[in-house]
Parts: sequence; C-alpha cells; structure tokens
Amino acid sequence: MDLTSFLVQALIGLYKGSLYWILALGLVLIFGVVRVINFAHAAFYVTGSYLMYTFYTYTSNFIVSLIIAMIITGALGAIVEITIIRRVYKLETIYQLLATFGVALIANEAQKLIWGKGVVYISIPETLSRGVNLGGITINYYMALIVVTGLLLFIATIVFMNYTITGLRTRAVWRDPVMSEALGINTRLIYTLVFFTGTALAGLGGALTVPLISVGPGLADYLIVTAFIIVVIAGLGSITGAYIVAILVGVFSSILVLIVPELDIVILYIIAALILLFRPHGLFGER
Amino acid sequence: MYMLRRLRALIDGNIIALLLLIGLLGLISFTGHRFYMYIATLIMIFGIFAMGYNILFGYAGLLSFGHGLFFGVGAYSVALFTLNVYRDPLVGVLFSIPIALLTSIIVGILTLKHGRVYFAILTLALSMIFWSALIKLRWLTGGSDGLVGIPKRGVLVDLSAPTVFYYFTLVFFAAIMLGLYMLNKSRYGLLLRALGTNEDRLPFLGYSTFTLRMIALTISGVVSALAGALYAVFYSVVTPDVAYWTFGAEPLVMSLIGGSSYFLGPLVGAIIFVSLTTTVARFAEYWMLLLGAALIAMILFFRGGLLGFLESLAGRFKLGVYLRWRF
Amino acid sequence: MSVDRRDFIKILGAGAAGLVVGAVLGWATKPSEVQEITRTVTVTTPGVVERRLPKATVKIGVLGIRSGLWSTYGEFIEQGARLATEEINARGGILGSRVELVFRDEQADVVKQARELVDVENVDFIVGIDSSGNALRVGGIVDELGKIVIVTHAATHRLTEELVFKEGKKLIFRSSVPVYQDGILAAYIAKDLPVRKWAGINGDYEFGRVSWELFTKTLKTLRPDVEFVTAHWPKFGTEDFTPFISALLASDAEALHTSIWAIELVTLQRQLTAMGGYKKFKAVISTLGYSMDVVYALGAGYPTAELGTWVSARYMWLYPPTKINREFVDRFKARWGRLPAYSAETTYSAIYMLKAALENAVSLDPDAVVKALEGLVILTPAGVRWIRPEDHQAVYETPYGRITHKGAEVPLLEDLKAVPAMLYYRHPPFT
Amino acid sequence: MEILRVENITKRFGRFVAVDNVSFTISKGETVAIIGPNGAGKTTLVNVITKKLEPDGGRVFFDGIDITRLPPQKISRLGLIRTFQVVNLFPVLKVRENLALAGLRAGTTGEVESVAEILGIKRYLDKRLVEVPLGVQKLVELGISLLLKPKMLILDEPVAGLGAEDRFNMVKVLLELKKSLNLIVIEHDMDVVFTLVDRIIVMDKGRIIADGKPENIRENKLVKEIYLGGE
Repeated sequence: MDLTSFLVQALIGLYKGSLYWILALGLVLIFGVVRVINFAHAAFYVTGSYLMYTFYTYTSNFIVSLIIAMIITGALGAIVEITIIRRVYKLETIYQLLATFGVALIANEAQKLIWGKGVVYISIPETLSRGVNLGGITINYYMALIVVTGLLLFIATIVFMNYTITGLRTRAVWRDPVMSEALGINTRLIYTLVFFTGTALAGLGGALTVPLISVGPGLADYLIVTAFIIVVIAGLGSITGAYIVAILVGVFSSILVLIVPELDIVILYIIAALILLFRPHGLFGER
Repeated sequence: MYMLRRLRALIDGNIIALLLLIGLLGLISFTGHRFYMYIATLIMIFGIFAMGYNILFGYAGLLSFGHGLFFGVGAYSVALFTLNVYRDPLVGVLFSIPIALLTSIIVGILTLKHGRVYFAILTLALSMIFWSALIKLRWLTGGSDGLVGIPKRGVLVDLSAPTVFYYFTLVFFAAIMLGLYMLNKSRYGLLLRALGTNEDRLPFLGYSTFTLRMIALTISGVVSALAGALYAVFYSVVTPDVAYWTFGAEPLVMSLIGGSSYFLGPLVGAIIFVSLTTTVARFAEYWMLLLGAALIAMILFFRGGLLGFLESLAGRFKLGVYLRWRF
Repeated sequence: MSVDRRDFIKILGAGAAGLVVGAVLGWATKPSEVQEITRTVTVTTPGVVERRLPKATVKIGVLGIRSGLWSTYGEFIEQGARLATEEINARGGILGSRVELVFRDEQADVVKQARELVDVENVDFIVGIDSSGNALRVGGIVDELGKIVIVTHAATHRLTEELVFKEGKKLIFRSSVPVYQDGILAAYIAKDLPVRKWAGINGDYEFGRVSWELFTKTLKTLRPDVEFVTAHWPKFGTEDFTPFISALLASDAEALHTSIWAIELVTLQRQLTAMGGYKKFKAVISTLGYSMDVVYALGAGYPTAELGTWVSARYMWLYPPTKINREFVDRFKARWGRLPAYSAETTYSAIYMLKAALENAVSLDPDAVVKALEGLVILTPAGVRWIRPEDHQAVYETPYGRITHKGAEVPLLEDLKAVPAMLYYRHPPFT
Repeated sequence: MEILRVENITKRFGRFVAVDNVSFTISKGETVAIIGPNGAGKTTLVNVITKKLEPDGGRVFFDGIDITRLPPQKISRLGLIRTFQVVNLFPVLKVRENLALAGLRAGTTGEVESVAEILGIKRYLDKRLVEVPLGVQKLVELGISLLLKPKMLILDEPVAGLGAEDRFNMVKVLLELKKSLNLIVIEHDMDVVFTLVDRIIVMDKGRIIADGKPENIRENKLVKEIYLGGE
C-alpha cells in the first residue's frame, strides 16, 4: 500500500465525510433545538435530490435549481412540523420517532408517485466535472466543492449560533425551552424555523448529491442509518461533534475499504458499539 | 378456603380474554381454511414476540431497538441445530431456550449499566453487529440467502401437516401466554412494574435495579427467541432480515397499537398489525403509504393504543375496566 | 378448439429446437441424459381435439418488488406478465380457459403474499419473485402451497440446486438463468480478453459473493495465468461508491468484474467514469449491465472501455435475431413504450411455459403440470428454453456484448459472444 | 455503642461545596435531627450516606461496616433505610402493592395489613397511590420503610406539606417508633424537632456548626443568629 493511494483514499474519505455531515447537520440541529429525532430526515434529503433533478432538467441553471430545491424542501419540512410534529413535542420520544417514521414512509411512496420508479440523476456542471489526477484517480472539482460547502456550512452554523440574535435565541431554546418561553422568546416560531432550516439543509444536501449519485424511490432508508450512526457517536445534539465524527467516519471507513475490504462495515458497527459502551453519551455528548 | 382465595385472585378480565382467544384460535383449525390458519399462526408467533418485547418495554420501561437480535438468535439456533446436530423441530425449538438465555445475559451485561436512551442505542448497535455477522459468516449462516430446509418432519415429531403445526404453535402460544400471565400476577410481575414506574426508588428498598432489569431482559429475550424459533420452523427458511432492526421494531409498533401499558396490549396489537398489513398490502404498491398514514393517525389520536381507547370509552360510559393490568 | 396455424408452427419450431439441444446434449453429456431428451420431443405432438381445463379461468399470482428502491423490477415483471396474458386471452386463452393475473408486493412478507395468493385468491400458479431471499422463502414452503412456482428473476443457484435437486421440491421452476450467467459465463468472456489482472466489485450478499467466486474459479481454470488482485464488497443499498472505486483504482488491476445491478450500477458506472476508471481499466465486465433500467438511465453516457464494456443480462432485447423475438420486442414496445427488460421476458416466457405445459397435461393438477414442464422444450423470445428435469432450471443462452453507441434510442451491443449453455450452466449433481 | 459514623464526608457540585468535611457519630438508641437553612447540605449529606450520590471524600460506617463503597441496595439491606422529601414511590401501583414491594424484600409480606392498621391507612390499601391524599402517601412511605425492618431510619422532612391533623398523626407515630429504632430526621418544623429528638445537629453552608442536646442548641448563639433567629 503506497502512500499516494493512502492519501487519495483519505481525501475521498474527506469528501464522503462532508456528504455525511451535510446529511447529519439538519438532524443534529433539529434534535438539538426541537429535541425530536427526525426519522424522516433522509426522506427530505432525497426529496431535495428529486426537486433538484426536476428544476435542473427544466432550467439548466444549477444555482437557481439548488436554491429552489432547498427552499421547497424546507417549506415541506415546515408544513410537516406545523401539521404533525408540533403535536407530538410533549409526548414521549418513542411517539415522536414513530410519527417521523410515518412521515418517512409517506414521503418515500409519494416520491414514487411523483417521480416514478426509475433511476434519476443529473450531470456534474461542465466547469466542475474536470479535476486533478492523483495517482490515476481523478478527483473532480465538484467533490472539492462538496468539501468546501461542508466546511462553510459548519462555520456558518457556528457563527450563526454564537454571534447572531436569532442564533442566541435559538441557543436559549436549545438550553432551556421553559425558561426561554418565560423570557418572551416565541419558542413555537423558533421550532418551526429550526425545522424549516433543518429540512432545507437536508434538501440542499440532497440537491448537491444528485450529480454524484443516482436517486430512486426509497433511497432514504439506506441513508438514514449512516446519519444516525454519526449523530449518535458524536453525542446527540453536538454540532461540532457531528462535523468531526462525520469527517472521521468518512475518512476511516474509506481507508478501511482500502486495507480490509472484507470487513469494512462490520468494523464500523463494532467501533460504534465500543465507543458507546465506553462513552454512552457519545464522543462529544454533553451530559 | 385459602386455595380458593388464591384462585380468585388469579382470575380477572385478562385471563378470561386470553382463554377465549386460545379457544378461538383452536376453533380456527376446524374451519380447515388454510389462509386463516396461516394468519392465525402469524398472529400467535408475533403475539409471542410482542408480549415478550413488552416485558421489557411496557413493564420495565426499557426501549429496545434490538429485539431482532433475540428473534434472530432463536431462529438461527433452530436452523443450525436441526440442520447440523439433531434433525427435530421440537428439540430444535427447545434448544433455542438456553442459547437465548445466554445471549440475553451477555446483552444485559453490555447494555444495562447505562441509562434508557443508551439502552435503546446500544441494543440497536448490537443487533446490527449480529445482523452483519449473519451476512459475513457465510460458511455457518449461509450469508444473505440464509439457511434453507429447516425440517418440519423430525426424528421425534412430524409437523409437516398444516394442522399439526398449527396445534404445535398453539401449545407454545398458550403455554407462553399463561406463563406470562402468571408472571404478571407474581411478585416478579409486581417488581417489574415497579421498575418501569420508578426505578430510582428501588435500590432504597434493597433491590438491585440491574438484577431486576436483567431478569426482565432475560424473560423478554427468551420469549422473543421462542417466537423466532417457531417462525424459523414455520417458514422452513431463515434469512438475516429477521435480525435487521426494522424487523425488531415491529413488536414495538404492535405494543403501541394495542397499548403497551396493558397486559394484553401487545397481543391485541399483533392481531391488528398482522391483519392490517395483510389487508393494506392488497393495495399493491401503496401499502407503505397507508401504513405511514395509519401510524401518524394512531399517534395523534389513539395514543393509549386500542385498549387505551376502549378504556376511555368504558370510562365515559362508566363501565368497569377489566383489561387494565395495573388493576 | 383447435391448435391454430401459428401455434402449430411454433410447436414444430420448438420441437426442432429441442432436437438441436438434444443433439448438443448427446454430444456433451452422458447417455442417460440423452434419453431424457428423446422424451421431450414427444411432448410437442399435437393432441386430441376435445381438450379442456377443469376451470374456465386460470389464475396466476404474480410476485415482484413493488415498493422501495427496486420497485422498477416489479414493474418489469408485471409488464411481461400482462403482455403474455393479453396475447393468450386474445387468442382464446389456454385450452379455452381465460388467464387472469393477481399482483402482490413481495416486499410485504413474501410468504404471506404467496399464501394469500394460493388460499384466498385461489391462484393456480405463481410466477415472478425478484429477490433471492424471497425465492428461497417461498421455496421453503412450496409443498405446503401445493402450487407450481416459476421464479423469473431471483438468481440464487441454491433455489434449483438445493431446493429442487437435493431436497426434491418439485413444484419450483425457474425461467431465468441464475448466477451462472454472472460468474461462469463472465469467465468465458474474460478468458478471451488480453488482460491478466482482474479486480472485482460485487455486492456484499450471496449473489455478489457467488458471482465473484464462480468467476474467479472458472477463469482460473480457463486461463491459469490470470491474477485476481483485489475484491470489494459494498453493502446492499450503497448510494456512493467513491471509496471503493478509488481503492480499485489504487490496485494494479487491468480489468474489472462486477455483478452490481440496478440503481447501484448506474451510480457505479457514473462514478467510475468520473474518477478515471475507464482510463485505467482496459475491460469491464458488468454482468447485469444490459438491464434496461440501467441502459435507459445511462443512455448515451454509457461508458465504453478500450477492450470493451462487456455487459449482459438474463435476456437482452436484441438477441437472438429471431422472428419470435423481433415480434415480441415490437409488441412490448407498442404496449409499454419501452424496450423489454429481462425480467419482463422471463416472466412473459414463464407464462408461455405454463401454457405449453397445460396444453400438454390438459389438467391443473400440479403433479401433471410438473411432469409436463419437466423436459419441456419451448421457443421463446430469449431463444429455445429447455426445462432441465433434474433441477427445473430453464436452460437457454444469453450472450455478452460490448456496449457501443450508434445513435440509436439506447446503447447497442456489438461482438455478441454466446457460449453454449451446456458449457456454462452447472449440471446435476452440482458437485 | 455507635451505629453510624460519618468521617470527613465531602461532596462537591462543580465548584460548589455542598457538604464540607462533615464528621459525626450516632449511638444506638439516639434520635437525632439534622437542621439548617435551605441549601445547608442536609439532604445532600443523607444522599451521600445512602449512596444516592457518590461522596467526593470521606467514609461512612454503619453498624461497624464500611458502607462508603456499597451500592444503595446493599445499604438498604443492612437496615439503613431512608425516605424522601418529596413522596417518591410507585404512583400507578396500589397502596397494597407499594407496601408489598417492601414486604417481598424483607420477608414481611404478612405484616402489610398490620402495619397499615398501625399507620391508620388500612382503608386505602386497594387504592392506587396517586388517588390517596398526600398525608396518606407520606404514611405509606413510612410504612414501606418499616416493612423493610430498619435498624436506622432517616426521614427527610416527614411532615413537610402536611396539614395540621396529618402532622399530628405523623408525630404520634414517630414518637412511638423512636422507642424501638434509631431515627434521624431532617426537618424545618422546630416544634416537631424539639418534641421528637434527643440531639440536634445544625448545618450551614455544608458544615456542622453545632451539635448537642436540644436545650443547648436552643441557647446556642450562633445557631440563633443564622437559623432560629430568622424564623
């Protein structure tokens, strides 16, 4: 195993980790503030992919399609929050989980009704489809764009949370919803906004990946597992933790593919279980 | 006189309902209608699974996402035992009990020390490891295709006639249900309910919550594994899907549908779940959509499950409440 | 009712084809098996005129994946089944009985669905089934179902080798070629390519594992000089193959074998292209690369390797160049607006297999129909199918070909390479 | 002869020292009250002794055994029983079942009825705990403790939240109990404290500031200043 291929594998891992992070970000945000484990998160992600496909096919404008896909997904999220999720906040976690699970089931089938059963994807925009050649492996600029977007989203979230009024309000709700309410913060609005933002981020992530992967109805079922592993290992609700763990999982599993192709996925599960056995609150969990 | 009092203390709405159900299940075999018998067998197997699950969930208050593991352990024990050691389904099913016992204790040691949220996550992680192992250990488990040819006709018993297998399942079902009923009435039943209600207080009464949780997990694990064992013999085939977490979440949904705080809740839930999925699956492609909608409707409107709904009706009409196990 | 001219010609054709197969067999196998063949020829004799089935309607249950990521495959099965049924009914049904179809989602507990089809819908036969696990599950209880099940897609060799041949579950048949196509035949293609170092990427489940095992084993015997440098095992439902691809590209392999299929194959091919895989690999063998969902999805962007992207499927619309196949493709296109996918053909032919067997047995009794199906030789769009009596596997040939772009509606194939089925099918007693 | 010895117990919450190097000894037959203003560390001290909380330093001996490292259920089984400030039982279980939990553990199931009789809660036995008045709940809590066959009973504010009549009942029962076992009460109600106990330990800011007979404590200047004076 020479050094170049090892490094390339790590680089690929960085890109995969960034994708995981974009997928996990909304999940963490929603869990952190709203305290709901959103099972339908990946379904929104895939919805973003489908919307991107549709708008890009019609407009051929990458940026515009991206924004529209993001906003519509967020709006769908907000609608779900207002009609369903809002009514389960006060219930036990398991009911919240099942409610979002129900949403995921409906979303999956709705995608099939709207976009059919076939495979859907778009091409990488011309300028970004070129790339650099590292030891026979082409890493295109679009992959680099994903890594940069992931990092920007991380920085933006941290800045937003710590240095803006809305962010501070959100953090207040994050810490103590009852007290925040007493201080006159409209927690209801914050919850809806956070749900909108979280699902819009899912939509953005989904939209960004259509040029890279292919999309079919029910793809979400396979994505959500990885997202959960990351969020749980990181410690539920930790934003920085989720970023670091997502990148680590990406890089680590990528390198595992290279050195122990026989075992990669089991090893990941075992490591996750070991981490949880010794640090049940996750690597970056607070409590 | 004392015996009579003991006996009277044992009789309540639950046991009457249970005996009626067992009788009804017995009657179905006389119709000779194979599909009804098939559905009834599924109800019994999933009824056992859900009731076993609810020992942990409804009684001890521990949410497990990894019960596919126990179901899978039961199913694979029967398969491996009958195919490699001794070709008999009855011995195979009984063999799964000690294996399940051992598994439960190991799982318990690994998961019960931490809080409830982490129990849920850890059981999920363990069941996923088990699932991957079933796929990876191909020489032993047949990989993703699983193990085929689990015999219904064995050295000791021959269950190949549908009616015979039906009675075989019914005997296990009745024995397990009555056993759980006695457990519910016994001191352990009381302790497990106390555990689910206020586990932090029990140490100050001199009870080790770890031990109590371990007892609950062991009973739950063994009962779930028995369901898996029967399932494997029933289908003659076992594949890793039974250990996947979504399969393990089914008894949870059943418990909630029926009402997890009622003794018979999971069983009622199993009846509804099996019938419902059978019915909606006829709408061919959109059954998942309907399932999702049904789930949301249940959570928004019938949170106590069907039994909870009935109880609130009974309360409204001032009818006595017979089903609630807490009484 | 009388046998019409067209049918008669078809039967004659089938008989002739049966003789050809018989001759091949006689050349390639033991004398005992030749005897079996002579029996099959007699099958095609047109019978007496007054022949009717005991029921006015023959009901066939159709199982396929109808929900989730692979639901398009259930759709293929449905299209094939519908087309065959419409044709048969338009021409007077089977011995005067109409054919009726009942569809069910095999993802909603396949055994439950099969039971319901038999016990509630009272179907006489079951066809379809996409997933290997589901096929084995139904196979496990087939004797309790008491109905013939013709599997038209699931590829596990264990269905026919273990359940039918070893355990004697005589009610199971399969109209589609199993994993032999992905493992053994792929090796026959690979042996003629001027490359020595192979890499593999196959699914981390039995189908993928067995494909690669058969491929490496066969190729090693055919070409002792080859090397297998690396093998990768993405799990079921992998949405992104980049780490696997970079690991593959880091090896010194010259060619790639994959049995990845459906949506995952689309992603794999696109990412392989994007990461420079087609600059590195001189040849790519994609065993299910000519599945129509993949062909349509990749379209003009279907990558071609220097020595060819060799693809196959369980049937391909452009082979064989027979009249019956051309007409089938035309009718299918007219009916569904698309070229037929392989499981559409295998299901279509499964129903014609049933028709032929019923016309011969003149009975719905499963044992009689099993007898009629065993050794049946029938001309179908995919070519002549011979139902091997020992394991109930339909024996027919589907070639591999190189992807080429000629401005047609879909990518086409050139250099079609067919290998006699007798060479690449495994044979009883499967040791 | 001593029954409980607390040596240099310290408990911190972050930077806040809740119990600061506390030591005392209680002899067999003594009835002791621990008093002090809110936040003095009384309940924390009891929590550390009964291992609801882990101490940060120090040791505890009960009946000659070092219980510092024992889990709460072992301590309970040694006969050191406590109650909680807020009723902390099993609300959905019946009163009888609540009592039976203790009976089952200590082999005193047969005494459930008689204990209920003594406490005057017999008519509530078949009601769920949530359905009975707070006073009865407190008595159930006490009944459970008695059924556990305690050698020493630590009561955390046994009369808090009770009405006059319930309070009178409770004190009557406690006066009866102190004859046969060691009692420690944490209490704010000085009338109750002075009628009940032989000795008072006064805590403030995590430390013991006075320890002695009730009459001495009443006269203690420091105590008056920070505690009694405030009343």
